[in-house]
Amino acid sequence: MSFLGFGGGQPQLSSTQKIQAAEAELDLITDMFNKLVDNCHQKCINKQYNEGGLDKTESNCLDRCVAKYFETNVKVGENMQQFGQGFQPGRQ
Amino acid sequence: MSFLGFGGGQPQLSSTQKIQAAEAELDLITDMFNKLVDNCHQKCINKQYNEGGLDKTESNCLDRCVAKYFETNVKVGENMQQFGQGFQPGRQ
Amino acid sequence: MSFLGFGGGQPQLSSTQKIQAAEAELDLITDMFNKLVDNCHQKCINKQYNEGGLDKTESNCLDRCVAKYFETNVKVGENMQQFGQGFQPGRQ
Amino acid sequence: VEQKQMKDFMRLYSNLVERCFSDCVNDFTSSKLSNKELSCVQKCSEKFLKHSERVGQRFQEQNAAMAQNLGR
Amino acid sequence: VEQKQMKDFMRLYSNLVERCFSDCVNDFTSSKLSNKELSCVQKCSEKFLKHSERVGQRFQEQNAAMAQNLGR
Amino acid sequence: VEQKQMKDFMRLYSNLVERCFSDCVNDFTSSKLSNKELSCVQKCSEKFLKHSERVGQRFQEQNAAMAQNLGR
Repeated sequence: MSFLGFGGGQPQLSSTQKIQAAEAELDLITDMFNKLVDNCHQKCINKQYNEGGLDKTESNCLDRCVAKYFETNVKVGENMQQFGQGFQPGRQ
Repeated sequence: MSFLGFGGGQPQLSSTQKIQAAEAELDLITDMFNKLVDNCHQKCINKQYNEGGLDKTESNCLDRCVAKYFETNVKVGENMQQFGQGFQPGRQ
Repeated sequence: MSFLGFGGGQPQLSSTQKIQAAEAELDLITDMFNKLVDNCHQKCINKQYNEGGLDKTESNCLDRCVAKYFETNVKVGENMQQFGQGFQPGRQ
Repeated sequence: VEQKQMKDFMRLYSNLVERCFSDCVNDFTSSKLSNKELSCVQKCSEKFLKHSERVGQRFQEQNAAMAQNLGR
Repeated sequence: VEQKQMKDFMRLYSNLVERCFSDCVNDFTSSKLSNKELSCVQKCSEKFLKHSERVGQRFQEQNAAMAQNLGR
Repeated sequence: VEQKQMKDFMRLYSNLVERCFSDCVNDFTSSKLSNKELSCVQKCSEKFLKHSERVGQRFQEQNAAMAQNLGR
């Protein structure tokens, strides 16, 4: 339950807070998975639909697409930590 | 409450489960309706906005768009049943 | 809590209803903010990403984009009140 | 259910603003809507409401027809 | 969790319909799907399911690898 | 409210990843980000955060101005 490496600096959460954090993390993972499916479909899948199977080019593209999405995810996390100390997106 | 023909093979759900299934189905219908509105807007509506009313071409297009969306919905359901026996989208 | 000017004609809501209305309004504001971020990004931000900062053109564009989004929001609200008396989007 | 209607209405409203802003507003040299943009937003929102209404009617008809086919 | 799976399945279903409709159906001179559109919808949905399955497998592998790197 | 902030943060994060992946990563002959892609992702995320911050500030100002006009 530390998919993004969060949680390290929060030693004394109550069990309710832990459950809420776990739920929020699961929602994030689901959300990320759905975005991954959409993005890699857009970048890798031939929209002609001449056949129902994945061809070699599409399969390879998908594997690399997932790998690069994860790497992007890690990099963005690092950038946010560096850049965003105390950052507020300005919401009410 | 059997919009998609689900439910036929589930004879012994508790009433709580029935309510949850009904809520899930209502959410799906709402979601599908919103997607229908978006898709048919994109396919049928002239974005010049020279007038506020729907002209004949747009109205006809919308009626057929909804009919085809439903037919697509049924076909996809049939395909999923044929193809997807035991299919898991791979989520955790 | 009357962001859209709603609420004026509803003198006798229970406190539960008031809380629900406030929550619905907060969700709407969050939703609108997220759409604002997306729309103004699309209209104002140079996707070449030659630099990490906002240049003068982008900053000016963003300020005007937010102002015009709010004005559009007000106009649409007025149109809906004029046009949509008794209007039903046709959902079940 | 009332709360759901409220949510649906707000979603419709928010989608309407987004769509008409996206389709009608493209000049950011001023912070005020031009007359051309104003007119576009007005027609766009009127058209979108009529659009939603028509799609909603057809949706209910199709839904009813499908329910009948399923024999309930 | 069961309810969550139900919701995930329905979301998959709804996304699948939208994607294949959007990619395959573009002729609105008739209110019935043409044979060409039907064939496209069928291949599109088969391909989308295989696509989701493959992305899901890779996702789990990457997730597991990342968990190991974090030393848990 | 704290839970809401958490959710908002996660949504921002997830949108940021999607946007910068979509705009910066287009070569799938390798499974590692190239230096060019890495640099793009970095600038894209920095720019997106500054963008959100500025839009957020203007949003609050407009919201406050609107509240005042409504006379509350």
